[in-house]
Amino acid sequence: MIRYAVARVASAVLVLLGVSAVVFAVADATPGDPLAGQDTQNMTEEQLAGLRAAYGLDRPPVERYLAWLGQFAIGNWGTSLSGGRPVTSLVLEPFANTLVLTVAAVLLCLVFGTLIGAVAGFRQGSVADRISMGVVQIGHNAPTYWFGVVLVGVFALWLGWLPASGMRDLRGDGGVVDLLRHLALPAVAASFGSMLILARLVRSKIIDISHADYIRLFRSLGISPARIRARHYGRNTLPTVITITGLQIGALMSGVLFVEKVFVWPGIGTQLFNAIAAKDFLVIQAGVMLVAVTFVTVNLITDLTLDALNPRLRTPRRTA
Amino acid sequence: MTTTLLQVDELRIGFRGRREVTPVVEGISFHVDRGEILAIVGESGSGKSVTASAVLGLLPERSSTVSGSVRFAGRELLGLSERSLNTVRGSGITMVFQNPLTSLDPSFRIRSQFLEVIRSRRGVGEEEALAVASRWLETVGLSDTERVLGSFPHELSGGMRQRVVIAFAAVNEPDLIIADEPTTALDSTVQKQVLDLLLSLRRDRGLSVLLITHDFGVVSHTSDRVIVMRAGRIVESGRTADVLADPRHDYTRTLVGAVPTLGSRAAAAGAVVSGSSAGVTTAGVGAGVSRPPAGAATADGSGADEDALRAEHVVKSFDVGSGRRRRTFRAVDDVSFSVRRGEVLGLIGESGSGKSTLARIATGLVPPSSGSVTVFGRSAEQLGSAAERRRFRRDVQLVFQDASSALNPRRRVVDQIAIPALRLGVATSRAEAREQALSLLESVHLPRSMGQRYPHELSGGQRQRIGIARALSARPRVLVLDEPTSALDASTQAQVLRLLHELRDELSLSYLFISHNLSVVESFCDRIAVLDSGALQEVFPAEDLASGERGPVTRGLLDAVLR
Amino acid sequence: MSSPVERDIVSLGAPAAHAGPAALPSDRWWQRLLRQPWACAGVVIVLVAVLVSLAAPWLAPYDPTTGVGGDKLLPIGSDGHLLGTDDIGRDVLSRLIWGGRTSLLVGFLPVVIATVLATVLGLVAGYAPELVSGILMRVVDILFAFPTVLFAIAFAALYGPGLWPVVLTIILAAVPYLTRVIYSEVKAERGKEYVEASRALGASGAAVLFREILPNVSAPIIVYATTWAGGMIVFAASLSAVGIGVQPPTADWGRMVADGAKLFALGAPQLSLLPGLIITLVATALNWVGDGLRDALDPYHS
Amino acid sequence: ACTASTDASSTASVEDPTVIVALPTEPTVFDPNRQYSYDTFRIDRHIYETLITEDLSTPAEDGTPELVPGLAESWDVSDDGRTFTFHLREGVTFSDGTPFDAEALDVNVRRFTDPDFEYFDEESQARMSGVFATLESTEVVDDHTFSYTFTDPFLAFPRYVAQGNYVQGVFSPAALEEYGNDGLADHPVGTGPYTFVERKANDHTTLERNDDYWGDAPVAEKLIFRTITDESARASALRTGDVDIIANPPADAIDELAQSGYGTPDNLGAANIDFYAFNWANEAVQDVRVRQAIIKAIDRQGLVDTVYSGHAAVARNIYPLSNEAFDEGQTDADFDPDGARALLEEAGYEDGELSLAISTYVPKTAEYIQSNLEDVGIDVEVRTSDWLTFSQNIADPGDDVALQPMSWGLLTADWLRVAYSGYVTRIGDGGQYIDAAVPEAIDAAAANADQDSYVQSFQEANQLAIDEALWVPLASPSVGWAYSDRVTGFVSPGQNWVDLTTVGLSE
Ligand SMILES: Nc1ncnc2c1ncn2[C@@H]1O[C@H](COP(=O)(O)OP(=O)(O)OP(=O)(O)O)[C@@H](O)[C@H]1O
Ligand SMILES: Nc1ncnc2c1ncn2[C@@H]1O[C@H](COP(=O)(O)OP(=O)(O)OP(=O)(O)O)[C@@H](O)[C@H]1O
Ligand SMILES: [Mg+2]
Ligand SMILES: [Mg+2]
Repeated sequence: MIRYAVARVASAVLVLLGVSAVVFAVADATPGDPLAGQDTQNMTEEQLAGLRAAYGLDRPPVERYLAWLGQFAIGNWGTSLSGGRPVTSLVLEPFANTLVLTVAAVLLCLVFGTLIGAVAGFRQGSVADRISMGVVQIGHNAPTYWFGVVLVGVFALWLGWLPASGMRDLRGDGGVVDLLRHLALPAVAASFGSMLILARLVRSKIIDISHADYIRLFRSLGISPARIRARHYGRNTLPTVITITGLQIGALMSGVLFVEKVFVWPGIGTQLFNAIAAKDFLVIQAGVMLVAVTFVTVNLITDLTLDALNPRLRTPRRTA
Repeated sequence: MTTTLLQVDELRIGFRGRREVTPVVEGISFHVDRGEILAIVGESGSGKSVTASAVLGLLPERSSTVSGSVRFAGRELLGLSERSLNTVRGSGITMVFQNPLTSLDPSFRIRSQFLEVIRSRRGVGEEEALAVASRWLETVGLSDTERVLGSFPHELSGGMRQRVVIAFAAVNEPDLIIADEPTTALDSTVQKQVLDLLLSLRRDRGLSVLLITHDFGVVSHTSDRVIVMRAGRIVESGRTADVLADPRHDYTRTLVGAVPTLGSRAAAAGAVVSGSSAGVTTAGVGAGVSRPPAGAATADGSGADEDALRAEHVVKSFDVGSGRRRRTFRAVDDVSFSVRRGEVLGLIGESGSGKSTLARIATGLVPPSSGSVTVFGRSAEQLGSAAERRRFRRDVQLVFQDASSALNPRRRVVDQIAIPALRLGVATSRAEAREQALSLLESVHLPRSMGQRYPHELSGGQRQRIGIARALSARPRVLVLDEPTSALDASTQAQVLRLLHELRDELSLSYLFISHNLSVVESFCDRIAVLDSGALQEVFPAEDLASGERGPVTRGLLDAVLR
Repeated sequence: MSSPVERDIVSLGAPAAHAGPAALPSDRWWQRLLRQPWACAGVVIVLVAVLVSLAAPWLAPYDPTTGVGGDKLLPIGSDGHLLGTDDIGRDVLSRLIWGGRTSLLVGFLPVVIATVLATVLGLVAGYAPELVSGILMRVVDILFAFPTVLFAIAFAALYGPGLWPVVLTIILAAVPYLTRVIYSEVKAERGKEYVEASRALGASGAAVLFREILPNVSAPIIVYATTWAGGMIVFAASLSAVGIGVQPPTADWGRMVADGAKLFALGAPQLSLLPGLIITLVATALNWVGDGLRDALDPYHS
Repeated sequence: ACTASTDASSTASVEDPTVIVALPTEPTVFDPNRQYSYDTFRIDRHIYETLITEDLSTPAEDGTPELVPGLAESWDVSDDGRTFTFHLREGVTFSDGTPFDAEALDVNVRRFTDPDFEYFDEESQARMSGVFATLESTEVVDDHTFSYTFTDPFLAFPRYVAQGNYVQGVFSPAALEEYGNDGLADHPVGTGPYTFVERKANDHTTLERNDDYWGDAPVAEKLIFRTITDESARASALRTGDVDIIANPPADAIDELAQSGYGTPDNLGAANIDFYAFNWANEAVQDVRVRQAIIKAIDRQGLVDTVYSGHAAVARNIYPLSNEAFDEGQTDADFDPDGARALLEEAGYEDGELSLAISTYVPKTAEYIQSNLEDVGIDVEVRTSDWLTFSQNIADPGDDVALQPMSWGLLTADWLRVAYSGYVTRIGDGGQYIDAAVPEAIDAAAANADQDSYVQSFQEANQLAIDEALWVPLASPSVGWAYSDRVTGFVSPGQNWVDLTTVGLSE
């Protein structure tokens, strides 16, 4: 187990290298000039060439990549192509903001997705099942952008309970309550996308488990239904919940772009999107690396947890 | 005051098909008095387990229909809500299910499951509960309580799991235990221990037991009354001694007559082997293979190249426990033996002695930690090409002890058998494979219509026979059978054993036959090997089983056999 | 008294006559599917959506792509425009009828392709020796960590904006997710005894994976895939809202919602509500089909 | 709609208010020599000041904003129109305490002109070349006098000085020294009414009142600029009071906002004009008849009513309403589908024979025009992409693309020259397909050193451009604003940015 974990961590580093290379290659392969989007129409070719040289864009891609890698590894993330701000100031804080939103959304998704899935699994076809599933279905299948606009319309504009946008009240001093108020709508909008997946898979798993002999045994021994659910269903659905949650952290991180847009959340999605379109390599690389580190970490934790949870993998497998 | 504890009246159970409800229990009535042990015997598939489940309201709600009346201590149980039933379950009635191997939650260690059971009915602390658990494990003959408690279910042998479940059922001192074949995976010593436990509970606490079993030894040793079921009906009932001594109904007579008895090897074997094979088709199995030279089966001195299966210095160890409690456990310890062509080698030994592990190694499913296994000179570990591998797989087959788990839950019975046959090249077309599969079903005494079912729609004995049919469909040359008839009633068992016998004679098959049932082993096997704590104790001709000069383990097992 | 053998012969016929549900003609999965009302409703809704989309040229009363400036933002129930017109005067009903073509394509096709790919990957990775599965899953991890939008933009840049970049993007986005789900299911399944049994019965690695394990992990695959499909109609719309997907003036449900959202609070909520409801309905119907299929393939479900 | 000013007198005003403004795009960098995008200038014009500035206190209706003294109290233009001498304001210091004088200005200029200068910055040079390409020399005449000399007459220069991009806001030399060329962006120091406090990427920028400001003290204690790219989110933020002022409210929402009491001043005269530029590499549009037919085919009034919901003026030539050279009388062809068809036929295209593509990032307008063009038998494909992808391909969008939407504009008459080089010369080298008289006239106008006929000479050139149908002007949109009824002192001038020093809040 320990050896396996160490090997996994090592391979995670390789994955990150792979990601950075692929990102660089893809970004480089897409046609277009990083400078074209910058109101450079009035410049002459020499002026543009000067600008390009200033950014080091005249060097071959491999060289640029390796140079970047070396610098990145020692913490020097460079200066953005679109205007010369340090990359760190462009990506670190937005990334942290996205993490905040993602964590909030994952928590919501985890709690409600599991609950609703459980209700649907235990009470197949009941009113509670149909209603809760229905709500989640709508939340999931409604376009995020549209859903966001509606949420804002209802809770911010109509009821006036919550702010419509941003991450903090710029007039106040921005305590935790303020953050939570700003988080509420975007987190809900973001979580709906994944909640349905979790709910439906939990439902499916619970139906599977309900056929298991051990459930019948514990019922026959008079263990209370609540306890059987909490313990035996709970423990045996856990791998599913963990797998999906791990996955959805990824999905949420890459999916929040649209949520960030509607709710004006100052996150990495917007930043990345702009950087990608602007071919602002250094920002793309730094942003993607941050996201990738998160993904890889989450996947690693998921895999290790799953293995730890699988009794058959705890001791050497019979089918060694 | 009435002494009737459980009163079942006109119980009817059916399973919903697409259009109609198929009855499987057709109006049975019986009762269990306080402090009484009632045995139900009967044909495999006659509705025993279903009846037991119905009493506690544990049949699948969507697919089954139950009517009639089940009264426990004067209270009607049918139609009760899950919550009300829960007041009866656990403290009033508990149950030991027929299939102990899948009854435990695979995700929790035994300790944790045991504590849950104990503490659900008693407000005791963890410490105390643990003490209770250990005591009960010892009571059911699991002396290495530390290891058992720290194990996950899959780390225990079949018999060990069965005993854990029995301990679960008994620990909270219910009024009635419904025990569905509770000792099928137990060796005779432990079986006796467990049954004596029930008897003593009955004596000391007034426990009642509804005991479903195929084993007439168990019936006569334990029960006060017996009812005999067949095809969803009760065909006979009465005091145990009366029914056994003077069975009235034809079926009961067949059943009693089919019971092999220990020490009468020649007679029993003769009876089985000499029977005509009318009605039993071996077409799906033996077609086109010529008979081996006569006498090869029992000849003792054949050359080594005639060895069908050969194990040399086989060792298998497992890492068990976790953290500081981690240690290595030798489940099989330097075992060497061989099975000659056409020979039946019996393998007996206490529960947990390593028989199933050895069976897996012998069939090449699990590599030994050291040592080697060869089948007709080929080692499972050195199979190069796919063809070679397929050949090996065809040659040696295993009938799994845990018949249920070994069936793919999403595949209909006919395909469980047909697809491997097709894959191994035994059948050439799908239709042919299916036809063979269906006739194999008949060979193991199952109707062809069973082919359309899914595994979970079968009774325990039916599943077991599917496992046998499946292994036979490969037309193996060596067959390892791990408790192949433990869930079969005596007459079905006789049927199956006779089939195996015929196949051996016709095709010169070799068997490694694992069983707890010594009389079956004696009558069916040529030689017997005895395993104890992973090590081979002795190997001797079957005739010598009952003779005086057996080792202590064997003698222990023999002494405990219930007659 | 007769010998046991003779009596056995007698008893042989009996159980066959009794043995419970007799000769049930095996019902097919689709029969089981159609027997469930919700799944049935789902199938019908999806079918209707597909048929209407196919028949759009004959069904739609107007050209979905051209409008008349003067008739813009007509409300529902207007003369000649049953569902009104949009902000540049195009007939909403016609656009809805045509809109399914791209939306359904984008919702189904890439998900189907991704599911097949991911199933193979997940099965192999879940069953293969540690080294192979490690490498496979790390490659999947790389895909994972890659921002979907970057794919989208890259494809759009290489092949021009349109449907295909979106399809490719969705495939690449969906594969790592599905693969991981299947992978972890397979890992949980592979230790079970029936897998061992099938190996004993000579199943090759591929046979074990596809014939034995696959049916037993089909439930999460079906559920996951059908959930994705609905979401993808929406995702594609989001992509086209930033200029990567379907090109205007092509009618597309997702785009209609995105475009209409701006007018949501400004007196024309129907412009986004109608297509939004249709997407939700179709996606939900698909989920019903998914659940139904899951149950139909579940042998325990009668 | 102008409710704010009346309310201001009747309600008590908030002391030292914080005013929050939402802008539609993320500012680039607060480095006056590197920035581009007018949203950036909307913010940092409050930090950095220019030598000359525009009088933004007059509303758009009153026409082109006057040029007024900024950091220079006055300026002279030499008779040959090449040398501009600025008399700098005395007693001004940068917010870091550094005095502002001709030396400081010299550092500013040398940063983007003098390769030998320690802080010479290639990027700045490249960017500033948009205006300063013909700069010949500069001179520190004395402590408070500074002059620029250009190689050619450049009467547009003072107007450029007052405007946003490529023009110097003046930064503190000490800040450049301290933070270096790359650091200036995150540490902007100027002489303006506000000082920089913080900037959070994609979120907001905060400015604080400069208590040592030489001019009138600004009303608001703090200005916060938020980036809200999504237009309906911007409107929602205004409605919920998250922000006080929004730039570019969605056209659809303006009437609604006005009804609910928000200030929604139209400024149709702002510097922007929306038009379609031709891709001259497309064969069809190389024919002037096709270009004219396209202009005739488009119902611009309908477009303004539909797509702009009326919040724009129909544009009939390339000059936006507020441009100093704008003349209502200069119009291109009227809406005339039949005429368009006739022209197409003349050019050899039967109905449906001509097909072309529009590459765009604003699909709605494109869709509208698509249907207009299809009405006269032109088959149109619309290709939408996001802004950045779109802008990457402007110079070479592919030969089948005939039209691309543009949105830009300046208040100086020189805009015609900029537009010509930017949209005719650079996109497919259009000069070869048109009458050489047009570029000649434009060059002549640009070289005109006579103040009095300067504007007129551009108008003449513009007429030639109209005849040649060099572009398809569509609308002079309102680069509008909307603000809550608590906002006081807000004026929307005929320019893309506003002066926020007078803006406050009432209770
Ligand atoms: N879920 C089910 N659906 C349909 N038929 C079923 C189902 N469960 C059991 N049966 C059928 O009901 C009959 C009675 O089954 P039951 O398990 O009670 O048999 P049994 O008497 O316990 O047999 P055995 O001795 O083999 O365990 C069998 O024919 C079996 O095939
Ligand atoms: N995977 C495993 N991990 C740890 N211990 C194991 C494992 N499998 C088997 N054992 C242990 O090995 C011993 C032998 O088990 P095995 O199943 O071979 O017994 P058996 O002789 O078949 O018993 P029974 O008659 O009860 O079926 C048992 O003590 C069991 O706990
Ligand atoms: Mg049974
Ligand atoms: Mg065993």
